[in-house]
Amino acid sequence: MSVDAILFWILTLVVLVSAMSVILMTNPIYSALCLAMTMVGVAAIFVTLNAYFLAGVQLIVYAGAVMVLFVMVLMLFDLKHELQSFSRGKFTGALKIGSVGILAGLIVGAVTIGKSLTEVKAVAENAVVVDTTKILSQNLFLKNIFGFEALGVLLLVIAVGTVALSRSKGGTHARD
Amino acid sequence: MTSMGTSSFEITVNIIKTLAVFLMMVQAVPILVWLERRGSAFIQNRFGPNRVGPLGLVQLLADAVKFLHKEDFVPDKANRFLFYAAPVFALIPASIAYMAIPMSTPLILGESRFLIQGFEINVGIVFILGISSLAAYTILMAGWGSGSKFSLMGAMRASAQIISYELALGLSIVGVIMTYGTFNLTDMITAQMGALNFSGFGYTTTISWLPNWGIFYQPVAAVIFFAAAFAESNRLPFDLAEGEAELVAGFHTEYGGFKMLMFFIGEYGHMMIAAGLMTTFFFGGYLIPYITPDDVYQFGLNNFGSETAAHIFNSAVHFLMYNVKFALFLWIFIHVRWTLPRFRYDQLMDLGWKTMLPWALGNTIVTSIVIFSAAYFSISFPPAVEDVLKQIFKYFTRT
Amino acid sequence: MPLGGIIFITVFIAVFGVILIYLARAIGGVAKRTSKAKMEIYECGIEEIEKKDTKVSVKFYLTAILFILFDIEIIFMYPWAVNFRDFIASGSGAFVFISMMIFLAIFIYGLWWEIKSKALEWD
Amino acid sequence: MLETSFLNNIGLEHYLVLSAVLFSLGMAGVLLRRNLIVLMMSIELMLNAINISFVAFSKFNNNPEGQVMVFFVMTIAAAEAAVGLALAVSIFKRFKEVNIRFFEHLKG
Repeated sequence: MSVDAILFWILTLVVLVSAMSVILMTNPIYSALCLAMTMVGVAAIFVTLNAYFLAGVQLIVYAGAVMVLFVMVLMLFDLKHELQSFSRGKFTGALKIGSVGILAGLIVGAVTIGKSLTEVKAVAENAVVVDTTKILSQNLFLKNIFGFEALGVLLLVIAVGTVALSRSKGGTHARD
Repeated sequence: MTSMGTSSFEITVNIIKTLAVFLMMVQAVPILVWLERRGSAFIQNRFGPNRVGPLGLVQLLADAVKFLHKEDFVPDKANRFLFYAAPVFALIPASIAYMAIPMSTPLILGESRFLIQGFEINVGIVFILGISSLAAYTILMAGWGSGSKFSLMGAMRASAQIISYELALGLSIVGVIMTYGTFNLTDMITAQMGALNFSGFGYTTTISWLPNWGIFYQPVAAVIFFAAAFAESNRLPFDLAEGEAELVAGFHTEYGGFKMLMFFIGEYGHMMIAAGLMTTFFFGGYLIPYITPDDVYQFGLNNFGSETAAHIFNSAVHFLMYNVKFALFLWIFIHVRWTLPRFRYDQLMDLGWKTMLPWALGNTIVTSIVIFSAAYFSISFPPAVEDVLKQIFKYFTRT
Repeated sequence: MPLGGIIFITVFIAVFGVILIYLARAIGGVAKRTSKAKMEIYECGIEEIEKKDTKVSVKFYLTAILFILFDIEIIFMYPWAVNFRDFIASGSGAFVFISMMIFLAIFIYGLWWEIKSKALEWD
Repeated sequence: MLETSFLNNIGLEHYLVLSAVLFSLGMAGVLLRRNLIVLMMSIELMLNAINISFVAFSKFNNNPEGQVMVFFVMTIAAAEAAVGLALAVSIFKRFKEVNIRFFEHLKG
């Protein structure tokens, strides 16, 4: 097996095992730490797809910011003693797992059948490892500039909204 | 993708090299601790450790042996897994991020080319920022895993401080990236070669008695970056994570012995990353001022004869130069720690959010405006004014 | 990017750390003589106070949320900064510059609002 | 022979299957778990799965739009996490409870 293939399988294993742990761990703090591990694994998978800058952003934004916030909130409120972490009912549980399995099977089946039906362009196979950062940047700032500005406004709205939410009556920072 | 080398020789050398960089980093920590203790003693007019060995240098070894003989202790309330995992995890982000910093010119042995750094990454800065932002988990794991409220409070304070200053740190780098136009640290260093020259507005000025270092382009960014790096590595004057008066010792209250030492390695590792990045961004990295690597190589070729020897000489000299600059910044870290008092927590947060963030933002805007207008507009002065300016410039550009 | 090397050294460091801890355990030994007072967490010598919920200021979490939002805005500037000279060289400099200034204006307004509304006030 | 090429030649479909499995795990988390914050983490998992397929398509079709989309998705996800956690914390402050079973009583 080539080194690339070995890396892919190792990363797949890491990502899937830690993602599995996220939903199976009863202690939410362990779940959050496992999810952080998944994020790091996904960043590594981005690297195997030559998306270096996105891998860095994944580390900074997801692993370094969003998951830290999750872990902080869980630790602040110390939700260690969780009485009922999974939903009750064997029948509904089986139904839910079954539906999830069917969904996964459908997608996997579609992908495999689609592979035999269409020929994926083998561009990336022989393409040299290009610096995708510059291409990403050009695409972002020349073609998708409206979305970019809209996200700026969205972030502003969210920043104002969270503060207002925590200030509202019964919020965390309510001014009594 | 797996650019660890093409032949088995290269791969072996690269693996040994990465291990060597890591061990070098771990080895540097006792020396830094010794330097810190001797330095603080010097500043406070005391002796410091001076009994064991010459200048007390063997004191570190004695400390390590003592740490090994401490009994292993876990409080009853602690979460055993996280309590043990946190110190191990403390080593990882700091050392991996440090490995991305280039420390010398590439060493060329025959066909093979070896970089004197752990691994070359073409999005170097983003990688380092991303990896070192994982350090917040160490603190949270240790603080919560100890099961003590002092630890938890210390962890909360430390992580809130780290993430607040990460903003100023990340924003101050934007100006640097704009100046060099790359994420790659090696490219940044090569861009700083030669004499300082400004070009723009239709003029080009060369000041031959100054090296082309980033500090002359981005002085504000350098100050903000260095100050934020202090906060990132939890050093005084920002070591609010361990205010003795209110928090006993911060997130590692319950730790002792070797596990404590591992937190130390992580903390000093962040200090080393900051010093290394400071060198790379603003002070020319491994480059020697006024001399290009080619000059050094020619000098080696003339004196040692063989090309291999010249290449080794080239790398060794630049490695030395890097370490001189690096050690200077580490010393500034230590000096500041023993000369400045600690901030209060609200002052710390105000400084991060209300002072450093706006300044970094201003730096970004000014840099972009200057770069933009330097490329688009050219200024023409009346002949009389231009003569005066030329006289002033002649004063600066004299050799 | 030498992903294999990074994974290798990560695993190596983890193993190294675990070995160090085991070594310290083997040489120093596990705490044998235990008592209730010894195994208690450290509280400056007074007896441990059992409390249902530790009061930690929620300020920390508000800071973390604002950090995320501003962090993303800063990340957005990175691809712009790295390519700014190329944009100027290719003639689209003015467009990109102005659109980034609009973005920065939004950023500054957000920061100003947070400071004005005392969301970043610590007491 | 077939099996070795399946293991060896990592192509688009490998990433897509990985993404699909990851998405299903996230969905299972949303359906099965009762903790509000774990639910939000499962949603993050699903968004990450989608990101993988975006980047994979972007690489194998040589189209950078996919990476730009990932950028946007990450932003939205972070914003969603910020608001969601703000709400969760508000709820926890008021009711001392994060189990969604509890909120079934809120209706009517």
